[in-house]
Amino acid sequence: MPTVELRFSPLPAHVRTARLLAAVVARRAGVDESLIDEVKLAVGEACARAVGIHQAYAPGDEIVVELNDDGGAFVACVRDRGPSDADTAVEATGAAVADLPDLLDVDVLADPGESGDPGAAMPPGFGLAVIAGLVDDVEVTPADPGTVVRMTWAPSAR
Amino acid sequence: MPTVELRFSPLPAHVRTARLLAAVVARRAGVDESLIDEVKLAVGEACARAVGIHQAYAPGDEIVVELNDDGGAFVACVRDRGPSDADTAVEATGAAVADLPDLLDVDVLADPGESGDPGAAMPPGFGLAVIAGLVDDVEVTPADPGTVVRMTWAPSAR
Amino acid sequence: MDLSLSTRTEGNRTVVVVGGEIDVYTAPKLREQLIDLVSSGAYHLVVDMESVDFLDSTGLGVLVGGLKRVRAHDGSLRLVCTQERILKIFRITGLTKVFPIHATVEEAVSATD
Amino acid sequence: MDLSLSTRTEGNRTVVVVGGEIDVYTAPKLREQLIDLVSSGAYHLVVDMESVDFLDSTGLGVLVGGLKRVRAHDGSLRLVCTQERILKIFRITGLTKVFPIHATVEEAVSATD
Ligand SMILES: Nc1ncnc2c1ncn2[C@@H]1O[C@H](COP(=O)(O)OP(=O)(O)O)[C@@H](O)[C@H]1O
Ligand SMILES: Nc1ncnc2c1ncn2[C@@H]1O[C@H](COP(=O)(O)OP(=O)(O)O)[C@@H](O)[C@H]1O
Repeated sequence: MPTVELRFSPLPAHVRTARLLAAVVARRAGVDESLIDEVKLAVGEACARAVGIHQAYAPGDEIVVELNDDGGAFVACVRDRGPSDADTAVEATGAAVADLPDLLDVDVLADPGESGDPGAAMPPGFGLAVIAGLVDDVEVTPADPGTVVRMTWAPSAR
Repeated sequence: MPTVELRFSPLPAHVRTARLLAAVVARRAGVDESLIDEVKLAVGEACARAVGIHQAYAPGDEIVVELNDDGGAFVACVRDRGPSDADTAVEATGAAVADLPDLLDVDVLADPGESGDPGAAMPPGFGLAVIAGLVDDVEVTPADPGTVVRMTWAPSAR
Repeated sequence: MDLSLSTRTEGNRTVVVVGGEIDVYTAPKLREQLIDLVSSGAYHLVVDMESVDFLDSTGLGVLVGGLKRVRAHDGSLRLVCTQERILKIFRITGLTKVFPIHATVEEAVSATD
Repeated sequence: MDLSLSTRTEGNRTVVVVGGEIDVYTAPKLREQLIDLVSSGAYHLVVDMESVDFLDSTGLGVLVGGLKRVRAHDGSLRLVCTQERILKIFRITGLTKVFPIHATVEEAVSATD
Protein backbone atom coordinates (compact mmCIF):
# COMPACT_ATOMS: atom_id res chain seq x y z
CA MET A 1 0.00 0.00 0.00
CA PRO A 2 1.52 3.32 -0.97
CA THR A 3 1.85 5.81 1.86
CA VAL A 4 1.08 8.85 -0.25
CA GLU A 5 -0.52 8.79 -3.66
CA LEU A 6 -1.06 11.74 -5.99
CA ARG A 7 -3.36 11.64 -8.99
CA PHE A 8 -3.52 14.48 -11.48
CA SER A 9 -4.92 15.36 -14.87
CA PRO A 10 -2.28 15.55 -17.61
CA LEU A 11 -1.24 19.21 -17.32
CA PRO A 12 2.36 20.47 -17.14
CA ALA A 13 1.53 22.65 -14.10
CA HIS A 14 0.80 19.54 -12.05
CA VAL A 15 4.25 18.13 -12.78
CA ARG A 16 5.67 20.83 -10.51
CA THR A 17 3.23 19.86 -7.81
CA ALA A 18 4.30 16.24 -8.11
CA ARG A 19 7.97 17.26 -7.90
CA LEU A 20 7.38 19.32 -4.82
CA LEU A 21 5.45 16.52 -3.17
CA ALA A 22 8.13 13.96 -4.01
CA ALA A 23 10.79 16.20 -2.44
CA VAL A 24 8.77 16.65 0.75
CA VAL A 25 7.98 12.96 1.16
CA ALA A 26 11.56 11.93 0.30
CA ARG A 27 12.97 14.30 2.93
CA ARG A 28 10.62 12.89 5.48
CA ALA A 29 11.55 9.35 4.45
CA GLY A 30 15.15 10.13 5.32
CA VAL A 31 16.59 10.48 1.82
CA ASP A 32 19.82 12.45 2.07
CA GLU A 33 19.52 16.16 1.30
CA SER A 34 22.15 15.80 -1.43
CA LEU A 35 19.82 13.43 -3.31
CA ILE A 36 16.68 15.57 -3.15
CA ASP A 37 17.48 17.35 -6.42
CA GLU A 38 17.84 13.97 -8.08
CA VAL A 39 14.48 12.83 -6.69
CA LYS A 40 12.80 16.02 -7.98
CA LEU A 41 14.38 15.70 -11.39
CA ALA A 42 13.66 11.99 -11.81
CA VAL A 43 10.07 12.14 -10.57
CA GLY A 44 9.55 15.28 -12.66
CA GLU A 45 10.90 13.55 -15.78
CA ALA A 46 8.67 10.54 -15.23
CA CYS A 47 5.63 12.78 -14.76
CA ALA A 48 6.46 15.01 -17.73
CA ARG A 49 6.78 11.89 -19.85
CA ALA A 50 3.41 10.63 -18.58
CA VAL A 51 1.78 14.00 -19.26
CA GLY A 52 3.04 13.92 -22.85
CA ILE A 53 1.74 10.40 -23.36
CA HIS A 54 -1.65 11.15 -21.78
CA GLN A 55 -2.08 14.33 -23.79
CA ALA A 56 -1.63 12.21 -26.92
CA TYR A 57 -3.46 9.04 -25.92
CA ALA A 58 -5.47 9.44 -22.72
CA PRO A 59 -6.28 13.12 -22.07
CA GLY A 60 -9.20 12.29 -19.78
CA ASP A 61 -7.25 9.93 -17.52
CA GLU A 62 -5.27 10.82 -14.46
CA ILE A 63 -1.60 10.07 -13.90
CA VAL A 64 -0.82 8.29 -10.64
CA VAL A 65 2.27 8.89 -8.50
CA GLU A 66 2.83 6.64 -5.51
CA LEU A 67 5.35 7.68 -2.89
CA ASN A 68 6.27 5.11 -0.35
CA ASP A 69 8.22 6.17 2.70
CA ASP A 70 7.34 3.44 5.12
CA GLY A 71 10.05 0.89 4.41
CA GLY A 72 13.82 1.14 4.52
CA ALA A 73 13.88 2.88 1.14
CA PHE A 74 12.01 5.68 -0.60
CA VAL A 75 10.16 4.39 -3.65
CA ALA A 76 8.43 6.55 -6.26
CA CYS A 77 6.19 4.92 -8.89
CA VAL A 78 4.72 6.90 -11.77
CA ARG A 79 1.94 5.19 -13.76
CA ASP A 80 0.61 6.35 -17.08
CA ARG A 81 -2.26 4.84 -19.05
CA GLY A 82 -1.00 5.29 -22.58
CA PRO A 83 0.04 2.49 -24.96
CA SER A 84 2.68 0.49 -23.13
CA ASP A 85 5.19 0.95 -25.95
CA ALA A 86 4.64 4.67 -26.39
CA ASP A 87 8.32 5.46 -25.92
CA THR A 88 9.87 2.59 -24.07
CA ALA A 89 11.59 1.09 -27.09
CA VAL A 90 14.85 2.87 -26.27
CA GLU A 91 14.79 1.53 -22.76
CA ALA A 92 13.63 -1.93 -23.73
CA THR A 93 16.42 -2.41 -26.24
CA GLY A 94 18.92 -1.51 -23.57
CA ALA A 95 20.01 1.62 -25.36
CA ALA A 96 19.36 3.97 -22.45
CA VAL A 97 22.32 5.78 -20.99
CA ALA A 98 25.21 4.46 -23.01
CA ASP A 99 23.74 5.57 -26.32
CA LEU A 100 22.45 8.93 -25.20
CA PRO A 101 25.20 10.94 -26.85
CA ASP A 102 24.30 9.20 -30.12
CA LEU A 103 20.61 9.75 -29.66
CA LEU A 104 21.46 13.35 -29.11
CA ASP A 105 23.65 14.03 -32.09
CA VAL A 106 22.26 17.44 -32.79
CA ASP A 107 22.46 16.95 -36.54
CA VAL A 108 20.20 13.93 -36.55
CA LEU A 109 17.57 15.39 -34.24
CA ALA A 110 14.23 16.26 -35.80
CA ASP A 111 13.79 19.89 -36.69
CA PRO A 112 11.60 21.50 -34.03
CA GLY A 113 8.47 22.75 -35.76
CA GLU A 114 7.05 26.15 -34.88
CA SER A 115 3.97 24.63 -33.34
CA GLY A 116 5.32 21.33 -32.05
CA ASP A 117 5.65 20.63 -28.37
CA PRO A 118 8.75 22.13 -26.77
CA GLY A 119 10.36 18.77 -26.11
CA ALA A 120 9.88 17.65 -29.69
CA ALA A 121 13.56 18.10 -30.46
CA MET A 122 14.35 15.18 -28.20
CA PRO A 123 13.99 11.59 -29.38
CA PRO A 124 11.32 9.33 -27.88
CA GLY A 125 12.60 7.65 -24.74
CA PHE A 126 14.85 10.59 -23.89
CA GLY A 127 13.04 11.29 -20.60
CA LEU A 128 13.40 7.64 -19.58
CA ALA A 129 17.05 7.64 -20.55
CA VAL A 130 17.66 10.71 -18.37
CA ILE A 131 16.01 8.93 -15.45
CA ALA A 132 18.15 5.85 -16.04
CA GLY A 133 21.23 8.06 -16.11
CA LEU A 134 20.30 9.73 -12.84
CA VAL A 135 18.88 7.01 -10.65
CA ASP A 136 20.74 3.80 -9.85
CA ASP A 137 17.63 1.75 -9.21
CA VAL A 138 14.96 2.20 -11.91
CA GLU A 139 12.50 -0.33 -13.31
CA VAL A 140 10.27 0.36 -16.30
CA THR A 141 7.46 -2.17 -16.50
CA PRO A 142 4.65 -2.33 -19.03
CA ALA A 143 1.25 -2.30 -17.35
CA ASP A 144 -2.04 -2.93 -19.01
CA PRO A 145 -2.56 -0.26 -20.17
CA GLY A 146 0.44 1.99 -19.74
CA THR A 147 3.81 1.88 -18.07
CA VAL A 148 5.04 2.00 -14.50
CA VAL A 149 8.32 3.79 -13.84
CA ARG A 150 9.58 2.70 -10.43
CA MET A 151 12.51 4.52 -8.84
CA THR A 152 14.12 3.57 -5.54
CA TRP A 153 16.45 5.55 -3.25
CA ALA A 154 18.06 4.14 -0.15
CA PRO A 155 17.64 6.23 3.00
CA SER A 156 20.76 8.00 4.27
CA ALA A 157 22.50 6.36 7.21
CA ARG A 158 21.29 7.96 10.44
CA MET B 1 -13.18 14.88 -11.98
CA PRO B 2 -10.77 16.26 -9.43
CA THR B 3 -7.70 17.89 -10.92
CA VAL B 4 -5.35 16.77 -8.17
CA GLU B 5 -6.05 14.03 -5.70
CA LEU B 6 -3.92 13.01 -2.73
CA ARG B 7 -4.38 9.76 -0.84
CA PHE B 8 -2.49 9.03 2.35
CA SER B 9 -2.36 6.58 5.23
CA PRO B 10 -3.66 8.02 8.51
CA LEU B 11 -0.46 9.52 9.93
CA PRO B 12 -0.10 13.05 11.34
CA ALA B 13 3.02 13.68 9.23
CA HIS B 14 0.96 13.40 6.05
CA VAL B 15 -1.39 16.14 7.22
CA ARG B 16 1.45 18.61 6.67
CA THR B 17 1.96 17.24 3.19
CA ALA B 18 -1.74 17.70 2.45
CA ARG B 19 -1.61 21.27 3.78
CA LEU B 20 1.36 22.11 1.66
CA LEU B 21 -0.25 20.63 -1.44
CA ALA B 22 -3.51 22.47 -0.81
CA ALA B 23 -1.62 25.77 -0.55
CA VAL B 24 0.26 25.15 -3.80
CA VAL B 25 -2.83 24.15 -5.77
CA ALA B 26 -4.91 26.98 -4.28
CA ARG B 27 -2.28 29.57 -5.28
CA ARG B 28 -2.22 28.17 -8.77
CA ALA B 29 -6.02 28.23 -8.89
CA GLY B 30 -5.92 31.96 -8.26
CA VAL B 31 -6.99 32.02 -4.61
CA ASP B 32 -5.90 35.32 -3.11
CA GLU B 33 -2.63 35.20 -1.16
CA SER B 34 -4.43 36.55 1.92
CA LEU B 35 -6.62 33.42 1.98
CA ILE B 36 -3.84 30.86 1.67
CA ASP B 37 -3.37 30.58 5.45
CA GLU B 38 -7.07 29.90 5.75
CA VAL B 39 -6.90 27.18 3.07
CA LYS B 40 -3.95 25.54 4.86
CA LEU B 41 -5.66 25.68 8.23
CA ALA B 42 -9.03 24.43 7.00
CA VAL B 43 -7.65 21.59 4.86
CA GLY B 44 -5.26 20.70 7.70
CA GLU B 45 -8.13 20.58 10.21
CA ALA B 46 -10.21 18.39 7.93
CA CYS B 47 -7.26 16.03 7.40
CA ALA B 48 -6.30 15.94 11.09
CA ARG B 49 -9.91 15.08 11.90
CA ALA B 50 -9.87 12.31 9.28
CA VAL B 51 -6.56 10.95 10.62
CA GLY B 52 -8.03 10.77 14.13
CA ILE B 53 -11.13 8.97 12.87
CA HIS B 54 -9.13 6.52 10.72
CA GLN B 55 -6.72 5.74 13.54
CA ALA B 56 -9.72 4.75 15.64
CA TYR B 57 -11.90 3.06 13.01
CA ALA B 58 -10.06 2.45 9.74
CA PRO B 59 -6.29 2.39 10.29
CA GLY B 60 -5.67 0.43 7.07
CA ASP B 61 -7.63 2.80 4.83
CA GLU B 62 -6.36 5.88 3.08
CA ILE B 63 -7.75 9.37 3.42
CA VAL B 64 -8.57 11.10 0.15
CA VAL B 65 -8.13 14.80 -0.56
CA GLU B 66 -9.44 16.16 -3.85
CA LEU B 67 -8.28 19.58 -4.98
CA ASN B 68 -10.11 21.07 -7.86
CA ASP B 69 -8.68 24.11 -9.55
CA ASP B 70 -10.26 23.89 -12.96
CA GLY B 71 -13.49 25.80 -12.40
CA GLY B 72 -14.14 29.34 -11.28
CA ALA B 73 -13.55 28.38 -7.66
CA PHE B 74 -11.04 26.34 -5.68
CA VAL B 75 -12.70 23.33 -4.06
CA ALA B 76 -11.07 21.02 -1.49
CA CYS B 77 -12.83 17.79 -0.50
CA VAL B 78 -11.55 15.60 2.32
CA ARG B 79 -13.05 12.11 2.58
CA ASP B 80 -12.68 9.78 5.51
CA ARG B 81 -13.99 6.22 5.81
CA GLY B 82 -14.95 6.13 9.47
CA PRO B 83 -18.50 5.87 10.83
CA SER B 84 -20.41 8.75 9.30
CA ASP B 85 -21.48 10.08 12.69
CA ALA B 86 -18.04 9.85 14.31
CA ASP B 87 -18.07 13.49 15.31
CA THR B 88 -20.52 15.27 13.09
CA ALA B 89 -23.23 15.57 15.75
CA VAL B 90 -22.09 19.10 16.63
CA GLU B 91 -22.29 20.18 13.05
CA ALA B 92 -25.48 18.30 12.30
CA THR B 93 -27.37 19.86 15.19
CA GLY B 94 -26.35 23.29 13.96
CA ALA B 95 -24.25 23.96 17.04
CA ALA B 96 -21.04 24.73 15.16
CA VAL B 97 -19.66 28.23 15.43
CA ALA B 98 -22.20 29.96 17.60
CA ASP B 99 -21.82 27.52 20.48
CA LEU B 100 -18.05 27.15 20.34
CA PRO B 101 -17.37 29.26 23.41
CA ASP B 102 -19.75 27.02 25.35
CA LEU B 103 -18.22 23.85 23.99
CA LEU B 104 -14.93 25.25 25.11
CA ASP B 105 -15.74 26.21 28.67
CA VAL B 106 -12.45 25.05 30.10
CA ASP B 107 -14.07 23.77 33.29
CA VAL B 108 -16.34 21.34 31.52
CA LEU B 109 -13.68 19.94 29.19
CA ALA B 110 -12.56 16.39 29.83
CA ASP B 111 -9.38 16.05 31.83
CA PRO B 112 -6.56 15.26 29.43
CA GLY B 113 -5.17 11.88 30.40
CA GLU B 114 -1.41 11.31 30.41
CA SER B 115 -1.63 8.89 27.54
CA GLY B 116 -4.59 10.27 25.61
CA ASP B 117 -4.18 11.85 22.23
CA PRO B 118 -3.08 15.48 22.32
CA GLY B 119 -6.36 16.85 21.03
CA ALA B 120 -8.35 14.89 23.58
CA ALA B 121 -9.07 18.02 25.59
CA MET B 122 -11.25 19.29 22.78
CA PRO B 123 -14.83 18.11 22.38
CA PRO B 124 -15.83 15.94 19.40
CA GLY B 125 -16.71 18.10 16.44
CA PHE B 126 -14.27 20.82 17.44
CA GLY B 127 -12.20 20.49 14.27
CA LEU B 128 -15.33 20.78 12.13
CA ALA B 129 -16.51 23.76 14.11
CA VAL B 130 -13.16 25.49 13.52
CA ILE B 131 -13.52 24.85 9.79
CA ALA B 132 -17.07 26.24 9.84
CA GLY B 133 -15.79 29.30 11.67
CA LEU B 134 -13.04 29.87 9.12
CA VAL B 135 -14.53 29.07 5.76
CA ASP B 136 -17.69 30.70 4.43
CA ASP B 137 -18.63 27.84 2.16
CA VAL B 138 -18.39 24.41 3.86
CA GLU B 139 -20.54 21.33 3.39
CA VAL B 140 -20.29 18.26 5.58
CA THR B 141 -22.00 15.30 3.95
CA PRO B 142 -22.24 11.75 5.25
CA ALA B 143 -20.85 9.27 2.75
CA ASP B 144 -21.17 5.52 2.94
CA PRO B 145 -18.93 4.95 4.80
CA GLY B 146 -17.47 8.13 6.22
CA THR B 147 -17.88 11.83 5.72
CA VAL B 148 -16.97 14.30 3.01
CA VAL B 149 -15.91 17.78 4.10
CA ARG B 150 -16.18 20.08 1.10
CA MET B 151 -14.73 23.58 1.28
CA THR B 152 -14.99 26.18 -1.47
CA TRP B 153 -13.05 29.41 -2.03
CA ALA B 154 -13.80 31.87 -4.78
CA PRO B 155 -10.82 32.90 -6.91
CA SER B 156 -9.58 36.43 -6.39
CA ALA B 157 -10.64 38.94 -9.03
CA ARG B 158 -7.95 39.17 -11.66
CA MET C 1 9.01 23.64 9.35
CA ASP C 2 9.24 21.84 12.62
CA LEU C 3 8.44 22.86 16.18
CA SER C 4 11.12 24.51 18.31
CA LEU C 5 10.83 24.79 22.08
CA SER C 6 12.93 26.54 24.72
CA THR C 7 12.17 27.41 28.32
CA ARG C 8 13.56 29.85 30.87
CA THR C 9 12.58 31.04 34.33
CA GLU C 10 11.68 34.64 35.15
CA GLY C 11 10.91 35.00 38.87
CA ASN C 12 8.16 32.51 39.65
CA ARG C 13 7.09 32.33 35.98
CA THR C 14 8.34 29.85 33.41
CA VAL C 15 8.50 31.18 29.87
CA VAL C 16 8.12 28.63 27.07
CA VAL C 17 9.19 30.04 23.70
CA VAL C 18 7.55 28.13 20.85
CA GLY C 19 8.53 28.45 17.19
CA GLY C 20 7.39 26.84 13.95
CA GLU C 21 4.21 24.87 13.43
CA ILE C 22 2.01 23.56 16.24
CA ASP C 23 -0.13 20.99 14.49
CA VAL C 24 -1.37 17.42 14.73
CA TYR C 25 2.20 16.25 14.02
CA THR C 26 4.17 18.40 16.45
CA ALA C 27 1.57 19.05 19.18
CA PRO C 28 2.63 15.94 21.16
CA LYS C 29 6.07 17.52 21.74
CA LEU C 30 4.53 20.68 23.15
CA ARG C 31 2.16 18.63 25.26
CA GLU C 32 5.07 16.65 26.71
CA GLN C 33 6.93 19.86 27.49
CA LEU C 34 3.95 21.31 29.35
CA ILE C 35 3.41 18.08 31.30
CA ASP C 36 7.10 17.97 32.25
CA LEU C 37 7.00 21.54 33.51
CA VAL C 38 3.92 20.98 35.63
CA SER C 39 5.38 17.73 37.00
CA SER C 40 8.51 19.60 38.02
CA GLY C 41 6.46 22.16 39.92
CA ALA C 42 6.22 25.01 37.40
CA TYR C 43 2.60 26.16 37.72
CA HIS C 44 2.81 29.68 36.30
CA LEU C 45 3.50 29.39 32.60
CA VAL C 46 3.90 32.00 29.87
CA VAL C 47 3.79 30.56 26.35
CA ASP C 48 5.45 32.93 23.88
CA MET C 49 3.86 32.29 20.47
CA GLU C 50 5.41 35.16 18.55
CA SER C 51 7.47 32.76 16.40
CA VAL C 52 4.64 30.33 15.73
CA ASP C 53 3.83 30.11 12.01
CA PHE C 54 0.91 27.76 12.17
CA LEU C 55 -1.53 26.61 14.85
CA ASP C 56 -4.35 24.14 14.43
CA SER C 57 -7.02 22.75 16.73
CA THR C 58 -4.74 19.99 18.00
CA GLY C 59 -2.38 22.74 19.14
CA LEU C 60 -5.28 24.55 20.80
CA GLY C 61 -6.17 21.29 22.54
CA VAL C 62 -2.65 21.04 23.96
CA LEU C 63 -2.83 24.61 25.28
CA VAL C 64 -6.24 23.95 26.85
CA GLY C 65 -4.85 20.75 28.38
CA GLY C 66 -1.93 22.75 29.80
CA LEU C 67 -4.31 25.31 31.25
CA LYS C 68 -6.32 22.61 33.00
CA ARG C 69 -3.17 21.13 34.49
CA VAL C 70 -1.83 24.38 35.93
CA ARG C 71 -5.27 25.33 37.24
CA ALA C 72 -5.34 22.09 39.20
CA HIS C 73 -2.41 23.61 41.10
CA ASP C 74 -3.90 27.12 41.27
CA GLY C 75 -1.46 28.10 38.54
CA SER C 76 -1.81 30.16 35.37
CA LEU C 77 -1.10 29.86 31.66
CA ARG C 78 -0.68 33.12 29.75
CA LEU C 79 -0.04 33.50 26.06
CA VAL C 80 2.08 36.08 24.26
CA CYS C 81 0.81 36.72 20.76
CA THR C 82 0.35 39.71 18.49
CA GLN C 83 0.20 37.86 15.15
CA GLU C 84 -3.18 38.46 13.59
CA ARG C 85 -3.38 35.08 11.85
CA ILE C 86 -2.77 33.21 15.10
CA LEU C 87 -5.05 35.48 17.16
CA LYS C 88 -7.81 34.83 14.63
CA ILE C 89 -7.85 31.15 15.57
CA PHE C 90 -8.28 32.00 19.24
CA ARG C 91 -11.08 34.40 18.38
CA ILE C 92 -12.96 31.99 16.10
CA THR C 93 -12.91 29.33 18.79
CA GLY C 94 -13.85 31.66 21.65
CA LEU C 95 -10.57 30.84 23.40
CA THR C 96 -9.75 34.52 23.81
CA LYS C 97 -12.15 34.26 26.77
CA VAL C 98 -10.23 31.35 28.24
CA PHE C 99 -6.60 32.47 27.84
CA PRO C 100 -5.11 35.77 28.95
CA ILE C 101 -3.29 36.97 25.81
CA HIS C 102 -0.50 39.53 26.14
CA ALA C 103 1.45 41.64 23.68
CA THR C 104 4.87 41.06 25.24
CA VAL C 105 6.58 38.55 27.50
CA GLU C 106 7.32 41.36 30.00
CA GLU C 107 3.64 42.17 30.24
CA ALA C 108 2.71 38.50 30.69
CA VAL C 109 5.41 37.88 33.31
CA SER C 110 4.38 40.85 35.44
CA ALA C 111 0.63 40.29 35.09
CA THR C 112 -1.45 39.33 38.12
CA ASP C 113 -5.05 38.16 37.94
CA MET D 1 9.32 29.37 -8.66
CA ASP D 2 8.60 30.59 -12.11
CA LEU D 3 10.84 31.29 -15.10
CA SER D 4 12.37 34.75 -15.53
CA LEU D 5 13.87 35.92 -18.80
CA SER D 6 15.80 39.02 -19.82
CA THR D 7 17.90 39.76 -22.88
CA ARG D 8 20.60 42.27 -23.73
CA THR D 9 23.01 42.78 -26.62
CA GLU D 10 26.80 42.67 -26.25
CA GLY D 11 28.48 43.39 -29.59
CA ASN D 12 27.09 40.86 -32.07
CA ARG D 13 26.04 38.49 -29.26
CA THR D 14 22.67 38.41 -27.57
CA VAL D 15 22.74 37.39 -23.92
CA VAL D 16 19.61 35.71 -22.55
CA VAL D 17 19.60 35.61 -18.75
CA VAL D 18 17.36 32.81 -17.49
CA GLY D 19 16.27 32.40 -13.87
CA GLY D 20 14.06 29.96 -11.96
CA GLU D 21 12.84 26.62 -13.23
CA ILE D 22 13.05 25.46 -16.85
CA ASP D 23 10.65 22.56 -16.91
CA VAL D 24 7.75 21.08 -18.84
CA TYR D 25 5.58 23.96 -17.57
CA THR D 26 7.85 26.93 -18.30
CA ALA D 27 9.91 25.63 -21.24
CA PRO D 28 7.42 26.97 -23.82
CA LYS D 29 8.23 30.54 -22.68
CA LEU D 30 11.95 30.02 -23.20
CA ARG D 31 11.28 28.38 -26.55
CA GLU D 32 9.21 31.36 -27.67
CA GLN D 33 11.97 33.74 -26.56
CA LEU D 34 14.61 31.86 -28.56
CA ILE D 35 12.38 31.70 -31.64
CA ASP D 36 11.68 35.46 -31.40
CA LEU D 37 15.39 36.23 -31.17
CA VAL D 38 16.27 34.11 -34.19
CA SER D 39 13.35 35.59 -36.17
CA SER D 40 14.63 39.08 -35.40
CA GLY D 41 18.08 38.17 -36.71
CA ALA D 42 19.97 37.36 -33.53
CA TYR D 43 22.01 34.28 -34.47
CA HIS D 44 24.73 34.37 -31.82
CA LEU D 45 23.14 33.59 -28.50
CA VAL D 46 24.60 33.25 -25.01
CA VAL D 47 22.21 31.69 -22.51
CA ASP D 48 23.22 32.58 -18.95
CA MET D 49 21.94 29.77 -16.71
CA GLU D 50 23.61 30.82 -13.46
CA SER D 51 20.24 31.63 -11.85
CA VAL D 52 18.48 28.50 -13.04
CA ASP D 53 17.31 26.34 -10.13
CA PHE D 54 15.91 23.45 -12.05
CA LEU D 55 16.28 22.06 -15.57
CA ASP D 56 14.55 19.00 -16.97
CA SER D 57 14.64 17.24 -20.33
CA THR D 58 11.95 19.49 -21.78
CA GLY D 59 14.27 22.40 -21.04
CA LEU D 60 17.16 20.57 -22.69
CA GLY D 61 14.91 20.00 -25.69
CA VAL D 62 14.28 23.74 -25.98
CA LEU D 63 18.01 24.48 -25.83
CA VAL D 64 18.71 21.84 -28.48
CA GLY D 65 15.91 23.33 -30.60
CA GLY D 66 17.49 26.77 -30.21
CA LEU D 67 20.87 25.42 -31.23
CA LYS D 68 19.41 23.90 -34.39
CA ARG D 69 17.74 27.19 -35.29
CA VAL D 70 20.87 29.33 -34.94
CA ARG D 71 22.98 26.73 -36.75
CA ALA D 72 20.63 27.00 -39.71
CA HIS D 73 21.91 30.61 -39.92
CA ASP D 74 25.55 29.71 -39.18
CA GLY D 75 25.03 31.07 -35.70
CA SER D 76 26.02 29.81 -32.25
CA LEU D 77 24.40 29.07 -28.91
CA ARG D 78 26.69 29.13 -25.88
CA LEU D 79 25.75 28.39 -22.31
CA VAL D 80 27.05 29.97 -19.11
CA CYS D 81 26.84 27.57 -16.20
CA THR D 82 29.00 26.66 -13.22
CA GLN D 83 26.30 25.06 -11.06
CA GLU D 84 27.19 21.44 -10.51
CA ARG D 85 23.57 20.23 -10.32
CA ILE D 86 22.74 21.78 -13.68
CA LEU D 87 26.01 20.70 -15.32
CA LYS D 88 25.29 17.15 -14.20
CA ILE D 89 22.21 17.02 -16.41
CA PHE D 90 24.23 18.09 -19.44
CA ARG D 91 26.85 15.47 -18.64
CA ILE D 92 24.37 12.61 -18.12
CA THR D 93 22.76 13.34 -21.46
CA GLY D 94 26.01 13.79 -23.36
CA LEU D 95 25.00 17.37 -24.20
CA THR D 96 28.33 18.71 -22.91
CA LYS D 97 29.58 17.56 -26.33
CA VAL D 98 26.92 19.54 -28.12
CA PHE D 99 26.95 22.89 -26.27
CA PRO D 100 29.97 25.04 -25.53
CA ILE D 101 29.64 25.69 -21.78
CA HIS D 102 31.42 28.69 -20.24
CA ALA D 103 32.13 29.83 -16.70
CA THR D 104 31.26 33.50 -17.24
CA VAL D 105 29.24 35.62 -19.64
CA GLU D 106 32.42 37.54 -20.53
CA GLU D 107 34.13 34.33 -21.57
CA ALA D 108 31.13 33.23 -23.63
CA VAL D 109 30.72 36.59 -25.32
CA SER D 110 34.36 36.78 -26.38
CA ALA D 111 34.63 33.13 -27.42
CA THR D 112 35.19 32.21 -31.05
CA ASP D 113 34.95 28.71 -32.45
N1 LIG E 1 3.54 22.25 6.56
C1 LIG E 1 4.54 22.20 5.73
N2 LIG E 1 4.59 23.05 4.74
C2 LIG E 1 5.58 23.00 3.88
N3 LIG E 1 6.56 22.11 3.89
C3 LIG E 1 6.56 21.25 4.84
C4 LIG E 1 5.58 21.23 5.81
N4 LIG E 1 5.84 20.26 6.62
C5 LIG E 1 6.94 19.69 6.21
N5 LIG E 1 7.40 20.27 5.14
C6 LIG E 1 8.57 19.85 4.37
O1 LIG E 1 8.91 18.56 4.79
C7 LIG E 1 10.23 18.49 5.24
C8 LIG E 1 10.30 17.70 6.53
O2 LIG E 1 9.44 18.33 7.44
P1 LIG E 1 9.44 18.06 8.99
O3 LIG E 1 8.07 17.76 9.40
O4 LIG E 1 10.11 19.20 9.67
O5 LIG E 1 10.37 16.78 9.11
P2 LIG E 1 10.62 15.81 10.29
O6 LIG E 1 9.71 14.64 10.01
O7 LIG E 1 12.06 15.50 10.11
O8 LIG E 1 10.31 16.53 11.57
C9 LIG E 1 10.70 19.90 5.39
O9 LIG E 1 12.02 20.01 4.98
C10 LIG E 1 9.77 20.69 4.50
O10 LIG E 1 10.32 20.80 3.21
N1 LIG F 1 8.45 23.18 -8.38
C1 LIG F 1 7.89 23.79 -7.38
N2 LIG F 1 8.38 23.60 -6.18
C2 LIG F 1 7.82 24.20 -5.15
N3 LIG F 1 6.75 24.99 -5.20
C3 LIG F 1 6.24 25.22 -6.36
C4 LIG F 1 6.78 24.64 -7.50
N4 LIG F 1 6.06 25.04 -8.52
C5 LIG F 1 5.15 25.82 -8.05
N5 LIG F 1 5.22 25.94 -6.74
C6 LIG F 1 4.28 26.68 -5.89
O1 LIG F 1 3.15 26.99 -6.66
C7 LIG F 1 2.91 28.37 -6.68
C8 LIG F 1 2.57 28.79 -8.08
O2 LIG F 1 3.65 28.44 -8.90
P1 LIG F 1 3.87 28.98 -10.35
O3 LIG F 1 4.04 27.81 -11.22
O4 LIG F 1 4.99 29.95 -10.31
O5 LIG F 1 2.52 29.72 -10.66
P2 LIG F 1 1.94 30.28 -11.99
O6 LIG F 1 1.00 29.20 -12.45
O7 LIG F 1 1.24 31.51 -11.52
O8 LIG F 1 3.08 30.53 -12.92
C9 LIG F 1 4.14 29.02 -6.14
O9 LIG F 1 3.78 30.11 -5.33
C10 LIG F 1 4.81 27.95 -5.33
O10 LIG F 1 4.37 27.98 -4.00
